[in-house]
Amino acid sequence: MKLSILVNEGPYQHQAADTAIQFTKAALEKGHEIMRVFFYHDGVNNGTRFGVPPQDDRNITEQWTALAKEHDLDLVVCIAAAQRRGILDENEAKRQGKDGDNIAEGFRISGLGQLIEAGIQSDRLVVFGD
Amino acid sequence: MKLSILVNEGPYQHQAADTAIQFTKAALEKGHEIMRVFFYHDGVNNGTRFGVPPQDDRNITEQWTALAKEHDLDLVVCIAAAQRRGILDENEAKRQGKDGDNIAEGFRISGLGQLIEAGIQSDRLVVFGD
Amino acid sequence: MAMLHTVNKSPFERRSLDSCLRHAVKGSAILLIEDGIYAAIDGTVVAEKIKSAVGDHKVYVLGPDLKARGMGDHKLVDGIETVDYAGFVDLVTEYDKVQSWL
Amino acid sequence: MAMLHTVNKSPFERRSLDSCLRHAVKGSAILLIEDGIYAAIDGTVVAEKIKSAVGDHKVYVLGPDLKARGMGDHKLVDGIETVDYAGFVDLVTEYDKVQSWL
Amino acid sequence: MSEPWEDDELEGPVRKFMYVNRKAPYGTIYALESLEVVLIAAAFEQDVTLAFLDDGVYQIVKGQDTEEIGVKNFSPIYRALEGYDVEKLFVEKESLESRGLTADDLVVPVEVISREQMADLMEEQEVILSF
Amino acid sequence: MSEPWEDDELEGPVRKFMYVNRKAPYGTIYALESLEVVLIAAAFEQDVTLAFLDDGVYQIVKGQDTEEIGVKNFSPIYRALEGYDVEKLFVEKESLESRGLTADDLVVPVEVISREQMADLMEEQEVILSF
Repeated sequence: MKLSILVNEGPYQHQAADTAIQFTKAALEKGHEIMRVFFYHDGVNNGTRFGVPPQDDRNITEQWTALAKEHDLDLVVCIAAAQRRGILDENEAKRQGKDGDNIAEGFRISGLGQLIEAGIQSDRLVVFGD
Repeated sequence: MKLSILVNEGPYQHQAADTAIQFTKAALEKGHEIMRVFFYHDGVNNGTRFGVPPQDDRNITEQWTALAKEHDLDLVVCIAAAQRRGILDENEAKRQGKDGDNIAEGFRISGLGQLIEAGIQSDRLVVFGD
Repeated sequence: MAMLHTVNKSPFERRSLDSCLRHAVKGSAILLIEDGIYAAIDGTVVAEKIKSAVGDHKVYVLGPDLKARGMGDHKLVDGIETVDYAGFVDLVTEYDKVQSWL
Repeated sequence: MAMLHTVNKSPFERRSLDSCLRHAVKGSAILLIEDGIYAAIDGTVVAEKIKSAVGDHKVYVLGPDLKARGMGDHKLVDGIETVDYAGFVDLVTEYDKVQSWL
Repeated sequence: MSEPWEDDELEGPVRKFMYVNRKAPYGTIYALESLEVVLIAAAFEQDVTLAFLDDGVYQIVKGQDTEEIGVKNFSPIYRALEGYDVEKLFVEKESLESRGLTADDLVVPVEVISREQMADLMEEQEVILSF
Repeated sequence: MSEPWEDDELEGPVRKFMYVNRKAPYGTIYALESLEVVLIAAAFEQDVTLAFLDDGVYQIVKGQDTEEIGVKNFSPIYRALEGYDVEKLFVEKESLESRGLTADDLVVPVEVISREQMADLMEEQEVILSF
């Protein structure tokens, strides 16, 4: 089956991102297709490469990046939510006149239309949030 | 009187930062001293200079920076919480081997001891969170 | 003076007001802010909570948060006083300490 | 198949389980995850909520979240089934759609 | 609000989308960012329903004035939804009543339905977005 | 855990600090990051009290095993608090009972007190930190 995932909360602060990762792994193991993982609200903070969690704990962003690499996942950070919260890729940094960017490998920034598209084209959309 | 402020939530996602700003302004107008504003948990996200909120809404980070300039405020971002969430200054970026930083003007990164110190040396510590 | 308690959660969704009321000793003050202001409105199914508190506590509500939510002209529970941010600061300095029921 | 509802909030602190139970039509399923798992434990003052739901709904609880919170060996309300993440995925695909009571 | 890289000529059937609003405005951002999704979604010409229940009914209360809290007042945007052909706004009667509110207190015309009707309406949907 | 730039030779009187823990672990980070503050605070030799009430009592429940959720289990750290001279751990009786728990279910020895005693204890503090 074709599934999409919506993540509404930032990493560490709330378990939503962890649950989404475990769910995504389990779905892939069962042979389902993950069409897209969309990051909205503070969920966009999953996509920063600047995080350095303590070494005895998980690194949520790296887990997403690894999953994306292994399974060719489409990790989409909402552009409007990302602008509010300071998640930038190179293009956005240029457009906004910022002196650097912080997006992590495997994530891309795009519009809310990508969420609606996921809702239309997936068999199920599962929301993880607070 | 000498007051300190603790901000536990990120900007926009929760009203805590807005309330803290309005409270801080009102306290300064009344002639109180704000010894320190400490940012913990997702509150550290108040301190990114990469945010670009819509032009018809407030810019919370710029409000903090302006307050800090005008009143010589001490805006302290917790180092442990900032590491988890990807808020870096130049020093931290170097220490962590990251290729850039994102801290906003007027904020500094330091340890949790700064929060305890604020609790000891202020007449009141006011907590804004979720 | 005793403690100032702040509550910033909707009384319809969270239990933090209940917990605050069960721990606030007589003579302490309660200030409703952010989504907590809905507890101050009369004529709701939760209004009884604050009504029972008004006798033992000074109860305040933050006017800017009332107005923002379109509740500025709704009737408040009798005995609740509206303050602005300056009034919030005054409460913080008048009472010995502040507890935020997050 | 009808809807799968997920609840991830503590029933002691939030009302989202209440709201879910009032809107879940007969035959729909309820999965308790994250802090929502405390609702599945027997012998608490909120256990009655889930007991009243078990007749009309299949009720599931996420085992990994139970174990994480030290609740793995506590007695569950009768009729609740424990699933792992693979079981969560199966529920999502077995039911027509999912509603998260955030 | 749409950006050039957003392609709203999507393949796929028209689906029943419901946006479930259960949270008060301003205390958290969910109400505003939910509304932003609805505005974008309108361009996709799906079958869109907005549900307001629990504290979500507070999102559309009249007379919001956010000047003193320094936050943007987004309640006027609900009145613009009609222009985007988003016309199915349902409010739960029990949620209104328990808060001492009536349909007259709201910024937009809505259909007030019972909790039971709301439950049935949810059951009819294909995609449910809750924030 | 202390860093070289942290100066724990502070001027000022010993103050009564209370850390109020009211939230369940893992669902949100507050329990863990509250504990991290307590560990740092121990170096400042203040009069520290930890209060566990409401869902906060779940933080110190025995037998936590987080392997399957992929999150660090921090409950053993509570047992280390004694070594930092943090010895005043108070748990509210009513919070335990309503959750079907007793002091035997907890990872650390605590003093179980009534809600009324908890309220009085809060009133005695000088600085109250809630997360």
